[in-house]
Amino acid sequence: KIKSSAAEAVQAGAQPPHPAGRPLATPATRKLARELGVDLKLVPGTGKGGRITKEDLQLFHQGGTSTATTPN
Amino acid sequence: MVVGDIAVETEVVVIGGGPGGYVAAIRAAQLGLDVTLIDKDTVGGVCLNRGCIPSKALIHAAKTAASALKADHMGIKVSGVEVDMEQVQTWKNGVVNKLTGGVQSLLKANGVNVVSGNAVIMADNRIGVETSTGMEYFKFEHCILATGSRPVQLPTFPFDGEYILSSTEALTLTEVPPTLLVLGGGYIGLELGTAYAKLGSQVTVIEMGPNLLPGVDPTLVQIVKKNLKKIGVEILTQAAASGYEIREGQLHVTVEVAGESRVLRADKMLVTVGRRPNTEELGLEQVGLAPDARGLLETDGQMRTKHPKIFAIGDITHGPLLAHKASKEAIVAAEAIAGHASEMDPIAIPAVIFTDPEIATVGLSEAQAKEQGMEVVTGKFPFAANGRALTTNDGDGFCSVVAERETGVVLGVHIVGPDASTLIGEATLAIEMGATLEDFHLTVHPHPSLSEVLMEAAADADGVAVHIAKRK
Amino acid sequence: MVVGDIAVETEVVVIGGGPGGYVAAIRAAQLGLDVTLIDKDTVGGVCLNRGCIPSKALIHAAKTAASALKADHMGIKVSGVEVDMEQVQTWKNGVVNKLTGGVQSLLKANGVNVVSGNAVIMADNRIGVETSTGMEYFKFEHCILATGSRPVQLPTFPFDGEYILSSTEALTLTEVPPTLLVLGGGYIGLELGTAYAKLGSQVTVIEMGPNLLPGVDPTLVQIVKKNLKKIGVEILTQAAASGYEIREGQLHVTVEVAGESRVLRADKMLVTVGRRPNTEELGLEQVGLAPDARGLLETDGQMRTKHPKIFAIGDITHGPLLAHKASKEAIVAAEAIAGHASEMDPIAIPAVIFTDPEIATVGLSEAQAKEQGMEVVTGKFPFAANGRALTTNDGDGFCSVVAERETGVVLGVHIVGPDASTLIGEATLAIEMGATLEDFHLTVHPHPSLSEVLMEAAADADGVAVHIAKRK
Ligand SMILES: Cc1cc2nc3c(=O)[nH]c(=O)nc-3n(C[C@H](O)[C@H](O)[C@H](O)COP(=O)(O)OP(=O)(O)OC[C@H]3O[C@@H](n4cnc5c(N)ncnc54)[C@H](O)[C@@H]3O)c2cc1C
Ligand SMILES: Cc1cc2nc3c(=O)[nH]c(=O)nc-3n(C[C@H](O)[C@H](O)[C@H](O)COP(=O)(O)OP(=O)(O)OC[C@H]3O[C@@H](n4cnc5c(N)ncnc54)[C@H](O)[C@@H]3O)c2cc1C
Repeated sequence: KIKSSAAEAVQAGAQPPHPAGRPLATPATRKLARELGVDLKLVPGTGKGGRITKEDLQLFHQGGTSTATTPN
Repeated sequence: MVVGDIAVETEVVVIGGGPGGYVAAIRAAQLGLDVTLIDKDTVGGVCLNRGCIPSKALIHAAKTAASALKADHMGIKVSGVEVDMEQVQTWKNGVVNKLTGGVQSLLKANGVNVVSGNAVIMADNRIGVETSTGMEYFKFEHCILATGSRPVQLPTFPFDGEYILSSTEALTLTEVPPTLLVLGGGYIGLELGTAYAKLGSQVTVIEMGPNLLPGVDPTLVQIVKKNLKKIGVEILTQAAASGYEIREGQLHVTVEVAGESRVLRADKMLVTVGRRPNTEELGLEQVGLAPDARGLLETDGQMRTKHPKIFAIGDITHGPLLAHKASKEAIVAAEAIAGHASEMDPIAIPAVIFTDPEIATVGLSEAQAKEQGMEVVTGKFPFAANGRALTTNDGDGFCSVVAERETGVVLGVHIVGPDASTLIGEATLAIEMGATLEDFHLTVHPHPSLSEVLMEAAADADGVAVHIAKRK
Repeated sequence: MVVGDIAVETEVVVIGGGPGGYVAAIRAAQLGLDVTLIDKDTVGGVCLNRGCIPSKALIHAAKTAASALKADHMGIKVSGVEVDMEQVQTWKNGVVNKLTGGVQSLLKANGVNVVSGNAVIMADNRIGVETSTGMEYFKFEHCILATGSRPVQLPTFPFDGEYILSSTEALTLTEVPPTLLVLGGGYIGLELGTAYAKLGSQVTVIEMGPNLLPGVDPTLVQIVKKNLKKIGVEILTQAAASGYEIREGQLHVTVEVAGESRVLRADKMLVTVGRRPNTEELGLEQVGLAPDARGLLETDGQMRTKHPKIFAIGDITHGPLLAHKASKEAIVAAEAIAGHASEMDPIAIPAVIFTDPEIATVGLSEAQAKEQGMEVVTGKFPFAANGRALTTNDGDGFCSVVAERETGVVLGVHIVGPDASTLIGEATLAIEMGATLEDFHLTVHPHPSLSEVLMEAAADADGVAVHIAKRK
């Protein structure tokens, strides 16, 4: 379920909603993004209010958009 | 130890052992780096020796005296409250020593080489330290500057340690001055002014601006102001002190208030009009670094200055002059040097003012959020409707929450009231976690507890508060 | 009002106006339902009238007296402290009345019809209420039962209001008993025992089990026990009181301790050996509901009993006897009746014990997590290394954190120390948000503040604590 909504957001080319003009992610997720070298602004968040979960980030990092867009 | 111009090699040298420097040194050592920490004074810096800690100890002693005196209506009749200021100092020093001693042991346990002396940068990879036994030199791969700040001295009111005091001196008085003027109604002045008022001084605060605590939301300050008046503090705003004389052992300070000139007499005057970063005599020019007009150093998100090997943290960098901001920057700098992808990325750095009651804020105010073009909702809850606050005789103040209208994402929390310093931790975590109003108020908070105010304020913003009537 | 057997129609009837019932009534009314709330006593229930609130008020008054006396070493010398127990009661009653008055206004503001009287279920859709002016009947669509609990009475020590007291009576004493026995070392007994010890009673606690506060982690209890002894409380564990006599106006209680029989003399004995749900005389049999052996009603996740129209919340349902658990269930039940998809889904319900220092826990202990087959890491931080705790003369206790090893997800937080009741709010939010240890310690916590212990304990679990030496 997480996968499909992330996928949809990417597929639609939707800009993930970023409240307060920033990607919404917890400190640990932000740390992981830096370690993976991923710009969180590009990661679609599936959590409430567009929150980017660690899973969203890992999914984005592993597959980039192509695997993530595999419809299921 | 190598004396002369042969330099001791160290991977990281940290100049300044305050909450910036000592934390940087410990973290760098934990990460396997060979670290030398230099301070010309006791480790712990301003914070532990003449800032956060001693001020909070005095504030607590003063509060204890004041609460004892006002417990009558609770049925606790306390007689003969006397302040033994020398004993207060002894206790306070004990607290300070326990904490600085703790920092010393931690530095040792982590294998940090601590050197006592005044450090000056000599070259790209080299500093000199003036120690009690002569100069020592260190060759470093990376340097972290954490030299902190000192009280601003006014030319018209130079600190003399007897009549005109800086915060440092005000923290070490062994007698309570019968009358005390406080020049500058910022947080340091109000914290110490409140403490001395409760210890028995007749205190007058002189503030240039129209409001106490400039920069803090006036609705929060209002509650503190009410309490200051209750304990007999006189407040002069839009008031400028222009000079003084000493006559018969008393200060006569000339103050212009509302176009009128008044002479205030007092035993002592505490001047708290700001702090100045210690960046002047550090040899920065040797490595091509120049502080800005305010004396601050520019850094990137990893606390690196324009010089790739030199980092700066704490009060000498931009941002609020706060110990926890210094410590966070310290961790980032140490980790960056160790090659980690750390960054100074906090969304929200809380700020606490230990007045009576405490003020604590984190994140955006309603006005700031609107300025950033956001649509917001707000919620509010008074401590007077909180069971825990009433049972502890502490029902003054309120908590307000600002959230983004569409998503409910919490943007800011602002508290004036009992233990605001503790409550703001939860609010900060909420903001960092990207919590929404619902996350806040669907979380069960213990009853009776002060933290219920956060839940209720969030529920109020969402229109579902149980414990206050809906606003029309 | 309709008297006789013509029934007033109401969409929702709530029986019991405690933190379960009154919250359910308000939330249901907020959701547009027509609500009648029935209580035979003052609204606010046990919690506001004879539980949480009055106990915390007494505890605070007692703490104020005790702190005044121990402020000497801080330089605050007090020559005498006198307890005027009548005035303590007057103040305490004032706090209670303020809060129950607040609840009354809220009920009114939300349009809840409040009826005073004893309610009995008569049929599937009908209750009868014995009011001061006769029986009244209500026809309902949904009913929420929130009748709470009462102190368990021992046949050998029946409450007499003079010598053998329940918690209710112990909360209303207008004189401090010179000697007080507390039978039952659970949280209610210890909270009140501590309060009276500080107010001047010579207190002895008699506990059957091997430990005070059965069910609470002994490492937390240890700190409280040490402090109880410090204030002169005698603790008898594995002790059984078997009977008593009154001689010359004093209790002589026979207690078997360690195979030996002792007679303890005292002025009063507080019996706090448990609470019993009020489900017996409610007419439950009229609607086919039968409480279990402990008197509790089974519910689903929306607090619906086996009867589709009848909900039960608070102390009469399974789970801890806590006011905030009752209030949460209240909101769920009211929303379920209004057709919302609400559910009693908290991952973690905090529990607080207002001993000295306070104990507060939320989530899983290390042992519980392991029993559930999880691999865990733990971290710990002492208040003795927390600057704020030391400046407030309150360095006893510690905070421990339990997290899942692989993910770092925080599973539990356990605190004994100053303001644990406030701190546990942040811990609860962390667990509800699914926070990891990193989220906790990467979040900037204000300095000096008690909330730093949470950050440091989490950092310790992650092996990156700055303020304690790494465990080998
Ligand atoms: C009265 C008062 C109360 C305060 N209360 C609070 C509070 O409650 N909360 C809060 O967050 N902040 C508080 N602050 C602010 C806080 O103390 C500072 O923000 C904090 O100490 C800054 O830390 P730092 O590491 O940057 O520098 P500092 O703590 O200033 O430490 C700098 C250290 O560097 C050393 N040093 C400087 N130059 C050299 C040199 N050339 N060679 C060798 N050593 C050198 C100094 O001896 C000093 O030890 C308070 C400040 C004051 C004055
Ligand atoms: C000394 C003490 C201290 C406590 N401290 C705490 C604490 O710090 N924190 C905490 O969370 N919990 C505490 N508790 C527990 C807390 O008080 C209860 O968990 C809570 O009150 C339960 O709420 P409730 O709504 O289920 O029932 P109650 O609060 O028991 O309310 C039930 C109400 O129903 C009414 N009622 C019962 N039967 C009928 C009937 N047939 N008709 C009409 N009305 C009826 C009663 O008059 C009463 O008002 C404490 C309890 C005690 C005794």
